[in-house]
Amino acid sequence: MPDHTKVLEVENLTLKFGGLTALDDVSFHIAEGEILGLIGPNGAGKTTCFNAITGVYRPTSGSIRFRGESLVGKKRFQITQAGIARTFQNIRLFPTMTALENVLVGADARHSTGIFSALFRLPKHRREEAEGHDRAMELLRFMGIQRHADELAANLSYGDQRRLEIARAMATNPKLICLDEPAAGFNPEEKRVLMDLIRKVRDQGYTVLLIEHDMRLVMGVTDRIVVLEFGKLIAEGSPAEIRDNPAVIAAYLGVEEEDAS
Amino acid sequence: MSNKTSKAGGFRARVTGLPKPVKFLGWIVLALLAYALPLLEPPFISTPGVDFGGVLFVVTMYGLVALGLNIVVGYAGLLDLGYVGFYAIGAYTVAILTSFHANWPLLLALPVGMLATLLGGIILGTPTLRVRGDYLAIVTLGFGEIIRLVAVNTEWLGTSKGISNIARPPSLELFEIPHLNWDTGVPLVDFNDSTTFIEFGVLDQIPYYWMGLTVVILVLIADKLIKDSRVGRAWEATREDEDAAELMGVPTFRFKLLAFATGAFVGGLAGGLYASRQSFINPQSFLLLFSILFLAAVVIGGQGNRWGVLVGAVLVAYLPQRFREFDDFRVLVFGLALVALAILRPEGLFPPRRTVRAKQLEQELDELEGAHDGHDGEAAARA
Amino acid sequence: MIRSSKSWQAVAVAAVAGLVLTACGTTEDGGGDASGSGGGDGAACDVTIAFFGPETGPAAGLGAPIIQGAQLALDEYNADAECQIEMLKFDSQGSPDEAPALATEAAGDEALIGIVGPAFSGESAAAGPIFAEAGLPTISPSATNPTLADNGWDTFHRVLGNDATQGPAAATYISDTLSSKATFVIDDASEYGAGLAQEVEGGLGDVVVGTDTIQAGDTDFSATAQRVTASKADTVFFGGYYAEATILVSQLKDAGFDGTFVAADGVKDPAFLDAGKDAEGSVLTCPCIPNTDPAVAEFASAYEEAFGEAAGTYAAEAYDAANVFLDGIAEGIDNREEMLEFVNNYDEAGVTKQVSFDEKGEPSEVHVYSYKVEGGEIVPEGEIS
Amino acid sequence: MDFDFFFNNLPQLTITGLAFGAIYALIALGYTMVYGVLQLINFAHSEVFMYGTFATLWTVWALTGSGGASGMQLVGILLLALVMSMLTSALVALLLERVAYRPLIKRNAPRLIALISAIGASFVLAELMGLRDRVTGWFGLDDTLDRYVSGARINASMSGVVNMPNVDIFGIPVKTVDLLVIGAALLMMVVVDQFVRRSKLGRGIRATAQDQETAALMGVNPTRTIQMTFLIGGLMAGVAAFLYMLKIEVTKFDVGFLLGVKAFAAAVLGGIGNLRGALLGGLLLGVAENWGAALIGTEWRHVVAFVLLVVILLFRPTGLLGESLGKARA
Repeated sequence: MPDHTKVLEVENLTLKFGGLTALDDVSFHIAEGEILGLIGPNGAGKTTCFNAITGVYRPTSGSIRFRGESLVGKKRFQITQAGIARTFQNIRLFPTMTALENVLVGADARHSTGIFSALFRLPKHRREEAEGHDRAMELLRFMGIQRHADELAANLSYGDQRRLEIARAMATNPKLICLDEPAAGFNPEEKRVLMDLIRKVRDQGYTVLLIEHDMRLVMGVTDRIVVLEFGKLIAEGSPAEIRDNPAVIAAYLGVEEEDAS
Repeated sequence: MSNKTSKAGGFRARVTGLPKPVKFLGWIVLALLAYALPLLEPPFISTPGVDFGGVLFVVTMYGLVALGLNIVVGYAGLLDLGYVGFYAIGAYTVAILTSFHANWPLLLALPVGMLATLLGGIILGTPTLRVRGDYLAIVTLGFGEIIRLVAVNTEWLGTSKGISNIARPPSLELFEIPHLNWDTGVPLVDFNDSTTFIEFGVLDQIPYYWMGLTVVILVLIADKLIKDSRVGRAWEATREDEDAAELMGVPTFRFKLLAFATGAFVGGLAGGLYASRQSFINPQSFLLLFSILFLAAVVIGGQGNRWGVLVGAVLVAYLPQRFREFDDFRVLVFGLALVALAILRPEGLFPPRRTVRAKQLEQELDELEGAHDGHDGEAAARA
Repeated sequence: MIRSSKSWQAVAVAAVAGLVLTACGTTEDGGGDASGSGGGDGAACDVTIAFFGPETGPAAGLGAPIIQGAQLALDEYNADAECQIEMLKFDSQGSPDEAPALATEAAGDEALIGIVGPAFSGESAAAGPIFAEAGLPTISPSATNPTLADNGWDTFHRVLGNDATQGPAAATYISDTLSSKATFVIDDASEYGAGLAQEVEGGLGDVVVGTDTIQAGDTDFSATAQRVTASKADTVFFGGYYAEATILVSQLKDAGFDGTFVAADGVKDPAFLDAGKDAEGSVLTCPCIPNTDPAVAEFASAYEEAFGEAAGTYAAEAYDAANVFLDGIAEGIDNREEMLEFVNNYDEAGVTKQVSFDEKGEPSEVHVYSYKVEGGEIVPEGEIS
Repeated sequence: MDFDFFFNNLPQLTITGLAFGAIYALIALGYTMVYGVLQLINFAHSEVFMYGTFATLWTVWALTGSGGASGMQLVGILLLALVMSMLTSALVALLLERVAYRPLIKRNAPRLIALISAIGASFVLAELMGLRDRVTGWFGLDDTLDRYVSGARINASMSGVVNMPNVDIFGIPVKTVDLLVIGAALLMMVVVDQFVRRSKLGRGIRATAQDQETAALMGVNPTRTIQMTFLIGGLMAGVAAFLYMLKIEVTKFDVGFLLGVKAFAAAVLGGIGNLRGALLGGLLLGVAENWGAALIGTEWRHVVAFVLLVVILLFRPTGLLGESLGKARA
């Protein structure tokens, strides 16, 4: 069961692009060890919220604190090194690198080998290289794609690419891992497997923030859910509470129709 | 086409399958052959009408420059059209320190020249690497021109008159090595024509070539060591997807700057060595055209593949000298060759192995998809 | 283990091959004293001279008249010689980058005993040490950087006055003949142009009301022209080549400059007349004898007949330079040592001047003449003294 | 720093700067449009311009004869020269697209190799012009065409054909040719801008620039659109070439190189892919160069231009007016 230290606190987060308000005074938190679902219809601002957390966008106002430290104004790689990793809605692997190398890039976030260590093969380089390699292989095994370690990322199947993205994110050794629609394009069976996997990720001690479209998946796997609509937070609570929330139902009814079209 | 590649792959597999000591020995023999090349003066390969050793030296300089530029363009994916500027900084620092304003020995001036170039790379890179993609091309192009124009118009840098009497490397005259003579059709050892090992004189260019080749080999090894490490991975990741790399904890700006500075460093080294052999430099040696030739060497050979870019450098520096009989038509033929090559081998002559693999797979997929005859639009959109 | 023994075999094979190669024999030959003078009336045979300079590339325009001038001398020699002499071409594209490898090749060719060139000062500086080491005499028809003669290369000669001799003469002309009160000095940042402009500036002193530097290859000189008109100069001196001079003089006239445009031998080329009436009245100084002299007139018409165009810049100098070597060959000289001595002691009338060299390789006497553009022609005025 | 001279002559310096800047702008248009649609630096565009200058020159030479021309006859000759220049440049641009780019685009080649192809094509085009005496010699035409092909590697001039007087505007003497150049360039820019904005083909170009795949799905023929882009760029380079010859009167086989570099810089300065940016960038670059040359000496002119470019890119990383031919940014 999750204890109640807050890993991430988002307070009064507002983000404006020109005249458009993408996020309007959003506040929520993620507790250590939980799986938090972030849901909402298309254009509700879920990915924008993700981008604000990971430093892609700078908030117009409001604060984002990670383990008590403000993230606003930090560079993106610093946020990653601080312990937040993410995947992408549209897969963004390094296509001409092998699966193993992709994961190694993630593991490198924890390393500090520079040009001199590499050039003279100093002990630091050797140690980090071995360590990174072991960790990367372990993650590939965990994701069940170790067979493809030496294959180019571009050559992996769609599902394996999604899994590889998660492995790469985990390799940065984060406290909080943000998954942006990891099940997009999956069939029900694959989704079920993924659900188990996400739980396993949490069981390894990671905290998970999950953006997902598929209600069933979200309801099944999350501990708590935050619902956004038009950049505003409209509901927050356990899956059961959210399921019965009239505002959420109203928001989603419109969307289900749209999705069907 | 696919037959050929698989054959090449088979050959490669056989070579890589050899045990380590054999491979090592193979490399040694290859290196020895390379060192002996100007002594052997093999017909068809040696250059009539121009000194073979001198040409080979220039070839090694192009090789060095190509390796340096490959770090910037091939590994980190930064389009640099002003690389000659770094070459110039290295050459001018050495020229100033050994002849124009001071009397340092070359071996002291050369590292200073390389450091100056490194600094130049950082100073140029810090503001400009924030600018993306093709903007970088024009900014670096401008930088290269600025360096040259400053040299042309500054009294302290010798203006167009240039700087002469630049120090040569220290000699160590150990023994004489005779050349081969092919005049009669059979190779004969010619004791009248010999090279002193290792005298950096005026009339014999071969020791300079040996020096250049040695430096190329050292840089090759360093290149491999750096590429197969966190640094190389960070460069590649940045090239493939800068945003994703940044979000995976790669300080992309820092690594781009590192690539830029490392490339500059190697360029400065080449410039310094070049100035020393030349013993005279003026701004004419640093025209924009050279930046373009350097880039051509990298792209023709297959950017990202250190052996490929070496081959590119050899082609760009050697072919125009070998075929001097084309005279007036040399540039024209070179231009035609560039276009033809671009069309026939768009990935370069020797693309990195993984690009080949990715391409093959793509082709297979296309064949599987069959009927879908990808229209122009789609192709161009991805280009 | 089996593999490694194989690799040892490979080494052994290589070693044996090496031995075989060595055993093939050597090329100890009799040395160079065998050939001697085989041609009739004492002229040397089996020797060559060479042109060293831009045959192709961006500077080819300046190289062509030099090649043709030397070729004309050669053709005239060959017309009544028993042994035909050949002229090699070392195409440096005018670039100092190409010079060392070419010069080394030239140095290695024992039959080559004289070089017309190098054409530019930059390539001269890069190739000079190699020629000096090889004892291969050179006579440049066009390199004007004064410092070239100070390197102590005994093989270096040039057949035209350096900037230090041409500049003062141009200054004298501007102050004495034109009585200029206000002269504006422009140069093209080339070593030739900048060196010349510097000398002219020094010679004129206070009369200089302004200076500016353009870049060779540029075509828009509006700001420079504006400066000239604003300075109210009555004379403009331009140190540079005809390519820029043609455009510059037009833009000066368009901007309202109505004084005299003065330039030096780099502009004394038929192509300068392209500027049409804007070039009218321009004065060109040149250390070359006017074609009112019969020998010069003969050269001019022979050149035009051979190449279908009027002799361009430095064609006559190249003709003179080639003739020095050809005279030596006619006397039976077939090696570099004697040729060098011959060149050092040479003293004959050429078409540009009385050709002889001082101990540094500079022409011993330089007379500078002035020419004026009149009626679409470059007309000689007389010697500047 | 020569402030006295600079401030006393500011109006003239500005006008001459604008005139050369207008030529940059017209050439920049070709770079910017091709870049907008293909994300490709069309390195050989400078040669498209160079062929235009020769078309102008040869037309004028052929029609004026030895006596020169004047009045309406001269105007007619010049108009014909303009048309010839535009046609020639457009033809070269289309040829370039067909030979050097289309095969690459078809094969989905990496972008850098397209740049190499462009560089190669640029060498070939420039050298063909620089060796025209030899090339025509193969066909035995060099004597017949002597006037046009001799001196292939040196300047060719049409000096003295067109003499336009200076006019006084508020007491400042201004060259009419400069006014003509600026006026014509502005007019052409407006025409192209309106064409791209309003015509069906223009919409196709914009759509392709934004999203080639979608545009293709919507029935825009990408090959034709790309051709169209090269065509417009070529036509404008032809106009630029004609105006350049009116102003400078002299051309050479390698005249395109430096102008091309500057024009590309101008395109980037204004925001590459942006038509109005090309105009603004060109004019700004022309004026800045001239001012810089007047203030600190003509030898620093190109340095001023490149420093300005770097400084502006530092503060506005996508150029003054931002990139994108299709306005909206992804």
